[in-house]
Amino acid sequence: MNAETLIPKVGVVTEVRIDTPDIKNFRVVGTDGKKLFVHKPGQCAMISLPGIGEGMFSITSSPTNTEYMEFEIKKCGCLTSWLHKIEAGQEITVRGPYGNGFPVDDAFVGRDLLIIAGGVGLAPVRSVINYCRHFRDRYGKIDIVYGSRTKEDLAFYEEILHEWMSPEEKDVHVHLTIDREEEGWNGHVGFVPNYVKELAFDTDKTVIMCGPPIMIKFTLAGLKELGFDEKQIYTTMELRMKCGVGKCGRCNIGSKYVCKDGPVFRMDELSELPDEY
Amino acid sequence: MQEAMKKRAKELLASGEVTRVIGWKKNEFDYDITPAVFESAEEIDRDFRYDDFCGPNLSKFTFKNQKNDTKTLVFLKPCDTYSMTQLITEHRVNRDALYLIGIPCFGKIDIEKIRADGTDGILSIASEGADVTVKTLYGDKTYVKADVMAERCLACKSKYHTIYDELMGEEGEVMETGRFNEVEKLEAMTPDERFGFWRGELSRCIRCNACRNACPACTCESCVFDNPDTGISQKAAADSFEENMFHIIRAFHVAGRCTDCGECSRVCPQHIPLHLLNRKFIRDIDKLYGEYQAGEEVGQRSPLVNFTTDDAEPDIVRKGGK
Amino acid sequence: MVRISLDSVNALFAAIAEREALYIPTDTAPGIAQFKKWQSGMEMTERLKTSRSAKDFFFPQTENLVDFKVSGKKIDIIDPREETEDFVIFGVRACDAKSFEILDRVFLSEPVDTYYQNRRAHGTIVTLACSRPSESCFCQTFGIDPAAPGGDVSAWKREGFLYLEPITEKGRTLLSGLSALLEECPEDAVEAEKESIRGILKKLPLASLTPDAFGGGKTEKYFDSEKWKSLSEACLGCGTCTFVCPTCQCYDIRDFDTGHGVRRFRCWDSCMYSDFTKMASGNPRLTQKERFRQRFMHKLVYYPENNDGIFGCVGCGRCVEKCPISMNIVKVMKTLGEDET
Amino acid sequence: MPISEFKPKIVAFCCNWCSYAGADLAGTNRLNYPADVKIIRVPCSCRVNPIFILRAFQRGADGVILCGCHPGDCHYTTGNYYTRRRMTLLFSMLDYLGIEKERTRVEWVSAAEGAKFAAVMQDFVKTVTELGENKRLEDRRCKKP
Amino acid sequence: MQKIGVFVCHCGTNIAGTVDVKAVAEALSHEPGVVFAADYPYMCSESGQNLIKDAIREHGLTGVVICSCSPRMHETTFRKAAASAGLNSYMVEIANIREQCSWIHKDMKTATEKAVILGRAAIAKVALNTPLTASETPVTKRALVIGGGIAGIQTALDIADAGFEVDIVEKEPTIGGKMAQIDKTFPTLDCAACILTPKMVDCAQNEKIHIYAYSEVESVKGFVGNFTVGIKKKARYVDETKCTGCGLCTEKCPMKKTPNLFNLGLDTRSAIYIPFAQAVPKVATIDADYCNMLKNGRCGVCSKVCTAGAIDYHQQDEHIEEKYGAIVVATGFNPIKLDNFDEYAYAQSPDVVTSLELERLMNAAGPNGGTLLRPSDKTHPHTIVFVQCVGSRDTSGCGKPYCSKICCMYTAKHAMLIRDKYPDTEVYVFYIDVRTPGKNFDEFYRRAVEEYGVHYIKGMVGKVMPQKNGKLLVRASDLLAGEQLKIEADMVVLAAAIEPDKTARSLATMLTASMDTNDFFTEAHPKLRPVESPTAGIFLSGVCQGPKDIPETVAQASAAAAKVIGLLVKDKLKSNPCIAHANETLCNGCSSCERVCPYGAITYVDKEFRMPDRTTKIRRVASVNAAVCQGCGACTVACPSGAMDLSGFSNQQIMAEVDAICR
Repeated sequence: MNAETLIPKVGVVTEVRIDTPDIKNFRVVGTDGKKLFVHKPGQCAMISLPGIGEGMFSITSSPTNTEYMEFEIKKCGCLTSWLHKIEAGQEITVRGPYGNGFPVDDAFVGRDLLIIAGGVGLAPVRSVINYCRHFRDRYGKIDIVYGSRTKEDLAFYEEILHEWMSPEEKDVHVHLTIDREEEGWNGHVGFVPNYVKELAFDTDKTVIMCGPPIMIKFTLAGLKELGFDEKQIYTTMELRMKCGVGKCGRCNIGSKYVCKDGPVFRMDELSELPDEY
Repeated sequence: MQEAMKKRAKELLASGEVTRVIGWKKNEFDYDITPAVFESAEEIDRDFRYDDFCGPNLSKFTFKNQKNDTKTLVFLKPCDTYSMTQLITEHRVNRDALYLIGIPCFGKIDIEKIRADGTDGILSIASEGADVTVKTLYGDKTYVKADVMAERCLACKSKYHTIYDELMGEEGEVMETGRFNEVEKLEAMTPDERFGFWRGELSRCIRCNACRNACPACTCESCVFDNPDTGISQKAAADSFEENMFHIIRAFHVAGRCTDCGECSRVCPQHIPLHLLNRKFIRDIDKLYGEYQAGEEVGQRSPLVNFTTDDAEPDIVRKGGK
Repeated sequence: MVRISLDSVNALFAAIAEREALYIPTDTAPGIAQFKKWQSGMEMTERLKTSRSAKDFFFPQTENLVDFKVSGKKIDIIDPREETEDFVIFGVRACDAKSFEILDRVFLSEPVDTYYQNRRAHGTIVTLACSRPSESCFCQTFGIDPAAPGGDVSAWKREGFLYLEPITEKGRTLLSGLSALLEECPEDAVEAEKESIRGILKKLPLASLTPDAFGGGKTEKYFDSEKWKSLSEACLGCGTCTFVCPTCQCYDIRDFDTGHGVRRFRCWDSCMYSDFTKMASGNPRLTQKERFRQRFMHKLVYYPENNDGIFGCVGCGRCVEKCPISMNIVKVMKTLGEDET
Repeated sequence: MPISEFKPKIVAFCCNWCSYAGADLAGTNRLNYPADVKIIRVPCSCRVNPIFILRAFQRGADGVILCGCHPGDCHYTTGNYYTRRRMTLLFSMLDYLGIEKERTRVEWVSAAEGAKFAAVMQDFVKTVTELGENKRLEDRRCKKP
Repeated sequence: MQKIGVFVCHCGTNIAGTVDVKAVAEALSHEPGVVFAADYPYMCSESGQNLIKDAIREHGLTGVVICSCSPRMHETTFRKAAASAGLNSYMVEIANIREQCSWIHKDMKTATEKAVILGRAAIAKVALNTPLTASETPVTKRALVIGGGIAGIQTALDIADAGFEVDIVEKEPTIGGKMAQIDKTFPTLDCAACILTPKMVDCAQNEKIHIYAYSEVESVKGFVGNFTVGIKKKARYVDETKCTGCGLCTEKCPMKKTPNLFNLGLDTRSAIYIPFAQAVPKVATIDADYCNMLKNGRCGVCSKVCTAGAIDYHQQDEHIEEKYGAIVVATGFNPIKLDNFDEYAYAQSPDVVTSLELERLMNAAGPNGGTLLRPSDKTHPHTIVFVQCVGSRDTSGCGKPYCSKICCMYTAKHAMLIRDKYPDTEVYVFYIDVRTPGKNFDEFYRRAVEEYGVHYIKGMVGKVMPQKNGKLLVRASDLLAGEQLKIEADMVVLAAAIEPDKTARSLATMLTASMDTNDFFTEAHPKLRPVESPTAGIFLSGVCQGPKDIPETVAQASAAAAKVIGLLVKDKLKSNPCIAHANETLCNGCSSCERVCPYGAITYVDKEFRMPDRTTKIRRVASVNAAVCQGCGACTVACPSGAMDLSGFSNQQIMAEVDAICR
């Protein structure tokens, strides 16, 4: 942990990749060309452009990537609009990592994993996916259900196609879906929650979910119908984080602070909290 | 008066003429008054209060608690009626959804004045006629009401109600109570003295926004000081400049619209005489563009969205002609 | 225990000020006392409370965190902090002294806030017992004893003397440097004063207020209470209560472009403000009711839940006195607690 | 800083139709006025928000002058009448707060009054130079380190 | 990130002579967002523009800053250049480093520093510019000409010739204006009526032209291409459609003592009248101030004699509303009132006349049938003194500061005509200067002096004193001879200054067209756009813009017509996109903006909003009519919540400029 938690480090954006019409992927290293810090899958970092402001983003690259960190950022506000305008070589400031991260080294070990994501919600779980693929033997079967509005809105599409769905992958099953029929799409069409139900997974799995609130809500209901228990399901609430250090007073849901106690929560922990998220 | 008001409110509720009543209720201590919505006779019987401590201007409270689909009874003191009229002029409240009852006001007591006198540990306080009796843990005290009345009441501009559907008690009149004396005193000072005075006052500001949030003229959907897109949003006065900026611009934004109800000064936890900023604008407007009282009648045109071709030139300030 | 005649208290101040910065509460406007840096001739206020709490000393309303120099695509980061000087705060009341412990648990927990930590390390707190508590006081509700106000040094005023008792090592160091001015006195010299204070405490109008209905684990009980609506109805959404509160510690981090660099500063924020939790993704506390609830749930439930049952309120009564519409934690406790009895 | 060395920062808001053209005419006629004056073009003097004026002072301006069409000659008919009221009141308020009233000014300069423009600017710069640095409405954060 | 290109123009040595342009380009190249900076001798030249276009394409510029002359000079040029390279033309900002820098500063260091700051401000602004697109509005293919003098007539004829409908509004009962009152014209001495009346008839007969005589413009709403004009047709008490102009009524009317305004009150006419024989429309009008029937209800002679039954004593003013795409102002002039010039005894003696009165006195249709007689005793004058510059070039405040331009020439004309017709009459002309810069003008003047023996005396007339013998004693000084003169004259003719018609001021307000201090309409540019008003769609014709003679007036009238035609041939107009817009989520609906809007461009609509607590609320919010808004920005300051902002001059942009300048 950085000794001065509120003073960031300078990071250099080495590559900006347009991923979808409103999502860009940023590669970041320190000024010395090395990774800024070590993190766990699901942890976040505070990125800022001085004068524009700070924003919390999950680190989408896996800790096993030793060269750089990646952030997958959707354009939705002032800071993200500015970030979308930057080019390679631009310096930004980064502080972190923040949050607990997914329990990839304990609770997930030895388990079959069902990873469900919608839209840019793939960003935090991609870290988990690539971590698990890297240490493939530690985990059981991996199912990934991922959906977006359209084909071009699917984040990391190339990576999914050429790496996750590569025939060499051991027991990794990717289930893609888009909201509406479109030309050039032969895959599944429909919303993620329905697709999950259709796929009728067996319940002996640990579920990792991330996506828009409405998707979480209906998928959760679907999973319960399938017989899943809330204790099997993890999600991340990183959007609620503000200062990152659990002191600014915003991120609490009831008595839990997303910055410190989260952003990764198990569904049963979350459902004990008051309905304020 | 309190009993008559309760009775009338209950009648109107019972008749179905109104479904809500906006008035005041007592809180922890005798002097603690909170604006409240009453929806039943029981609530009125239990909590409704009207006395010399009912300072809060119900116009802003009405604005915040508007309901369009039902009729609300609002009790308005004379100065509250000016604010209400101004709100109606600016289309900020729906007149049709309101039943307004004008009530008399005999001046409100400023508890801070009693506290400033060193009186603490107040157990009870009662205002009867010209006497204010305070019982405290450390002995009892009696004040002449005029000594502990709020400044805005000592300099009351009017006991007249500019708008109402019904009036309780006698109608009063517009008064001349020298409310600009303090402004004139400041004007008579040297610029250095004035600068010193205002630095001293404004440097106490903690930017709690109570003045703005209590102000019946400050009803913006989003204040420029909260909106990051304006480029001047401030959350704290990080520099003395920002103290000046906030108060000057706030006064400017309410200039010609401020009815001089005095809520800003009443609510300021740091006792900054903010009304002296607003009154300066009122004074200047009166002198330069003719007497104007905001909230006097519905549909008035504020002097800042008006002009005459022979208005004074701005250099009147530089030349000290005013 | 040592003492000094109240007539000589200025000499004591002068002696402290010679070594380090000294802050005392003094009258700055009618009815307004504030902590100010002591200068010769400055008198201590007779008022019980300063209008702002003493939290500024450790958690100032605005604080420069970091400066950036931006040129082209390059960013330089500059830590703007200079050496913090030692300082003494004199005349802190028991409630405010207790508030520092509450803030400590936030700012000194991991990750430690070094800005706060620095100031805390350099500050020595001299408390002053409350001879004349106010009707708005309810520190005893939270187990605070204004007769034994704590801090690094505790002080009492009685019959023309100021009595001082060091509590901590810091306190002892402070007093030892002042021994020339102070005379030793028996340890029980202020017992009568303590008794008198405790006697008054019993008579305070809020003496019977208890926090028993609250504490950790009560979220479910109160969160969805119907009463929040009417309690919050008159709330103006201003920040008065939070800014005068000694324990409110929420902050915002903002950037200010000075024209020749960017200054990132931290400033107090208020959970009562409508934009407090506004984010690009939406606002989870949309109405004043939710924001109002957050403030009181935080002090009465969430904070104790995360901090060994300690409440996030010290009963200083400032919000009781300052709220423009007289809505406050006392009313909230009484209203919500009604069901308990 | 000794007065002789002090170069004030002056922001001049000029209405596009009159004063800005007046400034152009001053240029065309090679009428000199101090380089301390920097002009910001606005469509009409009524576009100038008091916030802009305070902002200029915050950022280190020592004087702010607003130039518009002569009353009655506004390109938009009435804009400068509102300017006149707004600025009179604002300047009066600044004076009330003890801020030097000589630091702010409104002048009406037509497109034909190049000479007046130059004269006004010379006079304003002289006045502000005599007053010295703006201290009362500065933002210390914006001071050059 | 923005990619801004900076282009610093040398303007030959105009800029480069005082500003180190290379240093400016260098300094600005380090500003945030700047990716390209260059200097060039003439940015406005073809190759300069190409430099800009190439840079836009090559570097993918998102904004362009040009440090050059005033934007009033070349903003359009550079905007077009940017647009042709695919950059939105509103992504261009100009730093005025010529008029506002190099031309006024001598010291290279100072000027260069200032140029850098001005450049910086422009960069800061352009970084916040947003692409703007002009909205399009249809054009009403009909023009209005206000004023039916020679200017209005010529403009109307030219517009009609191009095939567009055009209406003339004339406040007098007939068109013709001042030219109809003039006897002869200089320098050719043609008869004014002979050349004017055919044009008047053309107007009357042209299908495309409609004349609203005896009418006034009451209101003007709208904007270029879409004006709605309220016209008041004053009651003539004669049905225009029935009246044949036979004139019988004017003969029979008993009220013969009505002052004849066409002859400037030098004689009388009847209460029902046709101003002059060739009036267009040739329709009688009843002067309500003198008509017995209208005043007391007694008489009714005209009604009885009118065989067409055209007399209608109950006629009311008629109010008409018409739509126009363009408006031409041709309101003309009047000689000033001479109240301030007691020294010339104009009020005391009928034999002191103005030049226009002299025109009538000499006109065959005038009071004396064309014979020049003294008004007082109808005798032949033997000595006539002309006084020039009565109220012209007068800086004392009594008259006008400007030169009325036409007096020198018409006085030469008068002198010549008198000397020609009455060789026994001595003519003296007192002048300050004789100004004859027109074609054949000086030759004309020299003929007056040399061939006709007119006595031109450079000097001032001090006083004119009526004598008991009926003569006028003129005291004057001869500046060249340096002596005082006393002349006993029979008549004195004053060349009174001319001033814009009094109705012009209120019209200007309605049209939102600007005027100078003398009430002449201001042109959009004194050299380059002399017939357009700064207000789009308003054009200027004739003396309403400044003093001019007939040939100049006609030239300007045709020029204005050409401009109008150029406008009316367009089907759609692009409007200025730098206009106000309301952010509905911030708008309080308080009406402050509406109240300061000079164009009535703001209206309110009730709009449903989703509230934070997921309920909906209907709120009144402002909405700006993009076609009506002219972009003054008054509303942006009136708005307390900051909901109103102005495209192209947004709050953020102006503050960025302020910041950049103060940095």
